[in-house]
Amino acid sequence: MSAYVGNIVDSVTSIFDGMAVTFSHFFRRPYTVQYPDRMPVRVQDALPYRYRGFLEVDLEICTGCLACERACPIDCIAIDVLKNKETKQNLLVRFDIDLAKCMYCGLCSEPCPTGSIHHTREFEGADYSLESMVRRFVLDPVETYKPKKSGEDDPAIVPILERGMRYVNEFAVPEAPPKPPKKDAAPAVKPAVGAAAAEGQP
Amino acid sequence: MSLELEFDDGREVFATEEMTLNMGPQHPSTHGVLRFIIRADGEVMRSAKADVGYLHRSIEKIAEKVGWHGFMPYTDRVDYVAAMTTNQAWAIAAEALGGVTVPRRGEYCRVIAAELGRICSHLLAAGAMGMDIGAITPFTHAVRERELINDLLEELCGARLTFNYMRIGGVAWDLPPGFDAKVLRFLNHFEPYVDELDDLLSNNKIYIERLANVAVVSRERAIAYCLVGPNLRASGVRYDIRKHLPYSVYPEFDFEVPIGTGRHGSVGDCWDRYIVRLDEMRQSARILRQALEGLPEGPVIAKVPRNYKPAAGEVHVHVETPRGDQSWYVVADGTEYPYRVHIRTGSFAAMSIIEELSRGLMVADLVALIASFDIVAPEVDR
Amino acid sequence: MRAYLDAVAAGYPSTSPALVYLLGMLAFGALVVFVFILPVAGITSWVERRVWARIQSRIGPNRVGPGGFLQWLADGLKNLLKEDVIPAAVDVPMFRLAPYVVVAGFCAAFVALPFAGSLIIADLNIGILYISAITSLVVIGILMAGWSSNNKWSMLGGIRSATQIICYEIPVGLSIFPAVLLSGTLSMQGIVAAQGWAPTSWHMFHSPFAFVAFVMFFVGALAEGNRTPFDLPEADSELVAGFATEYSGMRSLLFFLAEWGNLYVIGVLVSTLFMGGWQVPHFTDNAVVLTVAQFATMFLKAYFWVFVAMWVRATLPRVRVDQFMTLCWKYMVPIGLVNVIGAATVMVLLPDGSIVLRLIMVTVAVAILVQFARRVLFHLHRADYGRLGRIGEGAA
Amino acid sequence: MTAADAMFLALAATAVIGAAGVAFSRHILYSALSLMVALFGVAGLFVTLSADFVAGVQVLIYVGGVLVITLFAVMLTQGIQNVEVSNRAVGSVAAGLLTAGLFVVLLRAMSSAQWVKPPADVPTQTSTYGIGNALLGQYVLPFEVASLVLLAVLVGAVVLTRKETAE
Amino acid sequence: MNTAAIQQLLHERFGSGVGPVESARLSDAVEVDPLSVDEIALFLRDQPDLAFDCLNNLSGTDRPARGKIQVTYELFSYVHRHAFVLKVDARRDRPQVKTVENVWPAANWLEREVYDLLGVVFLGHSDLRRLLLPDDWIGYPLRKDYVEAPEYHGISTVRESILALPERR
Amino acid sequence: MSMTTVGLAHYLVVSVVLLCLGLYCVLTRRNAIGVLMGIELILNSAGINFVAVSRYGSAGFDGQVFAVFIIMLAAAESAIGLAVVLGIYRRMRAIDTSRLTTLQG
Amino acid sequence: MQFDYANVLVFLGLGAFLCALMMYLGALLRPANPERAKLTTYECGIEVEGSSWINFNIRFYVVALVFVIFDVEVAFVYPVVTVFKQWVADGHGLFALSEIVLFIAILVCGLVYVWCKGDLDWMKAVTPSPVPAPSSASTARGVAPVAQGRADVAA
Amino acid sequence: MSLLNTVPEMVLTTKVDQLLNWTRKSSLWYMLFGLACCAIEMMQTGGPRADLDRFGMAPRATPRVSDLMIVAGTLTLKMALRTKVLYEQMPDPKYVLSMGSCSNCGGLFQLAYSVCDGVDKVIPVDVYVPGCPPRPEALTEGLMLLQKKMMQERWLVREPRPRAGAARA
Ligand code: SF4
Ligand code: SF4
Ligand code: SF4
Repeated sequence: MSAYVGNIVDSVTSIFDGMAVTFSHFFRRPYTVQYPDRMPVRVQDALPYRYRGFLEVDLEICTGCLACERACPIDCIAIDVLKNKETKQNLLVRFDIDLAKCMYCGLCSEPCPTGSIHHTREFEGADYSLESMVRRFVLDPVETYKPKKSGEDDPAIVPILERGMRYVNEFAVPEAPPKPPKKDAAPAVKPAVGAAAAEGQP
Repeated sequence: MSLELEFDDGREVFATEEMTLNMGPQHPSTHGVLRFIIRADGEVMRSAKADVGYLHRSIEKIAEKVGWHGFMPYTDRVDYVAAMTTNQAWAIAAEALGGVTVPRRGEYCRVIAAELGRICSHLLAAGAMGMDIGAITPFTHAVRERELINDLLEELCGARLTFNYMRIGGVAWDLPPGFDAKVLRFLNHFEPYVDELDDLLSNNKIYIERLANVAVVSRERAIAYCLVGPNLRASGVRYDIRKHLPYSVYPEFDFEVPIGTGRHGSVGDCWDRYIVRLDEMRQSARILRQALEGLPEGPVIAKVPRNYKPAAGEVHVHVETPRGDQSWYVVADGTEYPYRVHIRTGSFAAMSIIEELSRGLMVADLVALIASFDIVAPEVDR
Repeated sequence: MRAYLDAVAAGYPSTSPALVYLLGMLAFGALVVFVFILPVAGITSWVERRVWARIQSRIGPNRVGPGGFLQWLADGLKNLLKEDVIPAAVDVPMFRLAPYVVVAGFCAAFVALPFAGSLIIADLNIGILYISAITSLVVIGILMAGWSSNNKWSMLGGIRSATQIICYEIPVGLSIFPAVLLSGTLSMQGIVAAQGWAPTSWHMFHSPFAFVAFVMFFVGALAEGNRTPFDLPEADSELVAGFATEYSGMRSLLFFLAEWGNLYVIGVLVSTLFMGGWQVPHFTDNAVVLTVAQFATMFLKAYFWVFVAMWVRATLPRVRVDQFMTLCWKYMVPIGLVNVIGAATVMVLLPDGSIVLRLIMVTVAVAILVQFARRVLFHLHRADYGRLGRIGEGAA
Repeated sequence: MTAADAMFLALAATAVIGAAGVAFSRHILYSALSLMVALFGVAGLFVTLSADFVAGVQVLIYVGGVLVITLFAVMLTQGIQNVEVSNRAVGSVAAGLLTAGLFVVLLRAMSSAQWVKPPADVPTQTSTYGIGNALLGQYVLPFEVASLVLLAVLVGAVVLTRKETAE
Repeated sequence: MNTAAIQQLLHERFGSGVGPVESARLSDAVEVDPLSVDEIALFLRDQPDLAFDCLNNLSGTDRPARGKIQVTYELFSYVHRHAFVLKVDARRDRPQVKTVENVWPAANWLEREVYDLLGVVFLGHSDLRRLLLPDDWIGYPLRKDYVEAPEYHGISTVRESILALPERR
Repeated sequence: MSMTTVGLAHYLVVSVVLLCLGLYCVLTRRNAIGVLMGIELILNSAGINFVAVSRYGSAGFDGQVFAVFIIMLAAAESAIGLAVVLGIYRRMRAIDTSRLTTLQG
Repeated sequence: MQFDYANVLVFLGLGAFLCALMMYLGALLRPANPERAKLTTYECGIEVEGSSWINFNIRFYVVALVFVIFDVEVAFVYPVVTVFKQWVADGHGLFALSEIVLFIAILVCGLVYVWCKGDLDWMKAVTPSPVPAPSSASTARGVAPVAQGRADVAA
Repeated sequence: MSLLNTVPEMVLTTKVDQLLNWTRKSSLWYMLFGLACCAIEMMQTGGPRADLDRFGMAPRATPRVSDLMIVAGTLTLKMALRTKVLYEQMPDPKYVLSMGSCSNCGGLFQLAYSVCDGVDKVIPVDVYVPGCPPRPEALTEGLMLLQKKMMQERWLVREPRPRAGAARA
């Protein structure tokens, strides 16, 4: 008999508490991000720097070393490099990436010496056909980039290379860590973070 | 198919006819593509035979084709719910064969990532458990918490699910600036959430009634069927690879290994399996706090040639994934490609016991049973 | 309504009154069915999705029309456009007929629902008995649907559903008795009239037995309406979509229509039997205003229970098939029987009722509510989600 | 013809058509569903006889109870759904003749009995009260006995069904 | 107990059916006769000081160079918390190994998997069917010389890379 | 029988029709469940009789009470009947009344 | 009164009409491509084996039987509780009460009987102990491991 | 009986068409058809963060009431045949959205022997969403694209172009 009553009491109290939990959600903010249109910022802009979205190639700084093509485990990068007989320059005649097949693993951008091939924070690429998902970066053959010993000075390329190197620097380097993580960097970007963390202590 | 006994004179004795039901491969509660061929007498099952392989993606064979580095993203797909630990297992195996030592900071990064992944996975398991029992809200709440972890991991490695974070020799990216503060903030939020989940779901009488005493796995059966991880611990075996066969830097952390106690029924029932996971989330949070505190400085990855060619040898690696001891058997023959990779996963073992456990359960219990084992289809099929 | 039609008939002495009645009834009925039942059922589906979403930290349908309000219309029209698949293996006549039976059975329940003092289609003498009787049509319809689909999930779902509905008819019937005892009539208007607008004069606060009956009625009604925690027939995670698995497009929507509409019926019944129905203080002599107020009161009370049902659905897990049997036969039926006797005994002991008892009951109810509010605050305090950043907020 | 007559005719037709469906359907489930129609017709007839409570009970018990268990029983004993109408014991022709004979005899007896009386006043009070008072007053013994009968039936039916499960 | 000691024990008990300790780098194993592996397994499980109550892993490796398919058993004892690796070599053209399903139920599926992917027949197995691949699959994919069939039930298994398609932009 | 106002006779005719159809059903059905349904029809016709006669005879409620009792009996009868049917069925796997006789003893 | 009930008919009709209207409107607008494959029975993507028109578990039936009896009881009690208030007012409350109690008490005996005999349990095994009841010979073999599992728990 | 594609082009009918298309796009019920990793993202898309319910998209358990099949994950050959069955059991008008590299073209599992390289080998696909897995927003974007496609379809208006359902066959 006591088990009988106990069951009833248990049910009632536990359901009561569960209902209180769910009811409290009426007073909490929904967590939804209203994606396409009702957002304070574009999703792309809110994504972290390391986000592995669609691949992009800055042909200006691609050395044509094929490291990325070799690194890709599933061959979804196709690069054709021709040697220009006259100028002794390498010509990039084809740089295609199959975004439909790519697994966004980032293995290709890791060995890239200049950060030419890199993941963007772009992810919107739905389409009605697969063919349109091949990104063909080389429209007209371009010369490959040759790193200069003295450092880059072409003002058109400097910012691109800087971006590329910043990307490369994100990857962990075995011998010397790129830079010790700046503890104070976070509040600079997001002032809310530190304060909220302090507040968040129960 | 009917089960009919016959009288001597050929007349048949009444028996309710047996119904053969197919649950899956497309079924809301089979957690991916599993199929159960249920022979049921009304609501009570005579047996539920599992038919797996609907997600057999030949990952083991691919390993022989893509090389040591290139296989890393595939390990993400072995157990996509907690890719970090599988990453880690592969990294450990390859490192062992190639004699690479991971820098301490790298190990810490791995632990942080892996424990976040473990919480992520257990959240899904607990939520899915609720959903299969019919409570959808805990599931969405769990998904919400997962999103927070996904955000963290995304910041760490750029992907939400298929992390490909670890590399042979360490990890690919150091912790981003301010990451530890964010993790702490998350933990401060998360630990009360687990308590809330208790109030919402675990202590609910209906929920307990649905799970307690259902599909009890005894200690001996669990071991004989090679159940691992939370499923094994729920049966009362205190065994956790992180503690008892330690790898990485786990010995430096202080944490407990929760086991099933049979609080509402017998040891090893569905409810125990559920609550063990909840407790493990708390322990993971504990490890995370310690790891963030003791995070050493230094590089996160060792120097490993791009053309990685470990010498011939074979290795058995055990890693505690959220679904338990994942046992890797890796054979190297001195080339750039692994010679053989075999993964015995937690879900695989759990899946094989279901047929035996299902006898005499009800159809609804089967759903609870699958959920309580936290079976992830590709882990079974690879 | 009868009175109104009488008046109309008197206005047209040349036509046969029967014709007037018939046309009047058809007009009223069509009005109720198409202007009330359909939208209410539809809107209920929208509200349910919104409520549900809110509980789950989501937003829910908010794009289709203002605030997503037209979602139900879109769903309905969309399903008109869906192909009507009648699988080859089904028993065609029965497969087609089943939704008719279910919807007809559910619509018929509206005949006896008191919306306001003068708004009732027909105040049947056996009102509440009629409603419990006519809903058995739904059982038959569900059995037909489940069987005729020739699908194992449908079959299991149909039989589970039927078993469940019929079983819970017993505790529901038993928990109706205290209300009937107190009112001394089966007529719905009679039951409402036996209560007052003030909570102290509601049946649910008459005695502890009445209160238990009230709780039981609600639980039992949820079970009869196949609502969580008793939604076994449609248990997605087990039975795919239960008896409606093979139904596509409009046909399946008709079942859902009945389900959502039924929710409202449950709400009205709970309010009528235990919460004073449409009773409002007699604040004006204007009959129209009074009727509107009564209607609004009733609607809100009923909708409150609809809301509670949604809320329960978002909270609780589902019971298992043997557990709902246990719950029904081992808990609710015995308690219901005791309850009937208890309520009758209280009536014999206190023939005129006791205001003290009623006040105590009200106080207890208030105490429960206060405790509930405290728990809600506790949960809110424990997990403060407002502090967590979301994507797009403050990110670089 | 008054509205009441029309109503009566409609309901009577419903009842008779339903009953005919029960008798002549080839499929036992269709018989059961026809039975539902017939039961509703009869319930309607009860209403026209001012016996609304009886009508309610008719629907509640017959449709909600008896018919459901009948359907259950039919579904429980599938595989014999299609029963030929021919019966080795009594062929349909013989049965038809027999029943037709009975029908004629009964009609004759009825019309010769001359017992049709003018209708009494329609009771103003709902029949529920009348039946309730009767059950507590005049028929209190049958009322209690009914409960005993139900008890017996409950035990008996359950025992009869249970044997199988024990096997 | 380490591998050598266990090998000693086994050798004492089963004699020639048990090979010497076979040391690959990082892992020691004992090779035994494929047709008596079940008895050895039973012994390993029931001997109190061994008590290998758990078959942790069972995998097959195709070694065409040696004409063998090697089946590897990794055992673990929850009682003593020690592990042991057992290996059997089956002939590649007619791979047959005794089942250990009766010793460790976990072997049921693991053996089915090996059968499915490598074609090793486990004698005495209660339900030796394909596990992962469809029943009508041809060939054993984890063998080194496996070639993919061009189509399965009318679904071709090769896909042109769209990178190779002519320019369409 | 005039068609102008509905009287007792009309009800009795309906009742007789139902009775005959029920009887026909009982006689011809080989399926025991069908037979039970026939019996239910017969009981229903009896119910109509009771109510009609009491309605047109006296103003009391005796007929209605009887009708309620009949409904109760019908329910009881079908409960027992169906249980028996199931009992037979489990012996023979077919509810065929014509085979009942052959299996006596 | 009959007018009131005519409304019931009207509503039943309107309900059916509602369905018919919906289906008709749909028929105007919806496509119809019944293909053979589309009309196969859904079973989670697997080709169906056998018809589902087979016998289901008798458990449901037992429950339905119990239900019918109680349904009748409820029907009987309805008129009695309706007049109860009147009887109380007339001062015969105690008598009426005792009648009701007696009536219910007799039926409670039935309930107690089926309860004790376990007819209300779905499976006698699930709730208290995990051993499934062998409902036919074929499961007897299957029971063993689970039973063994339970023994282990006890040990 | 059907008015489909019977009415000559008029302003009114075009408007009605738009209305009908609007209802269809606003109530896109998708079948729960998670295959692999992408299924998790699909789930999260239905979850609190992305909340597909906002657009009236709700998951359904059975194909009979679904408008859309989101093929989320790796389609193995074993599953491909089932997928076809399920697709065929959906009532018209029906759509298929291929989510993720695997179902687009096999993706990283083109190397595998047991994977069907692309769901379009078995069923017609309306929209492809790249990603591995596509993040919830990407899936949402794909669904928006599908909605765009739905808005362009004709119902009442007679037009030479066959309807989408037929065209895809
Ligand atoms: S991200 Fe990975 S799959 Fe994609 S191109 Fe780069 S290496 Fe290849
Ligand atoms: S993108 Fe980078 S890795 Fe690839 S070819 Fe150019 S420079 Fe080399
Ligand atoms: S596309 Fe990528 S994430 Fe999606 S199922 Fe395939 S491997 Fe998994």
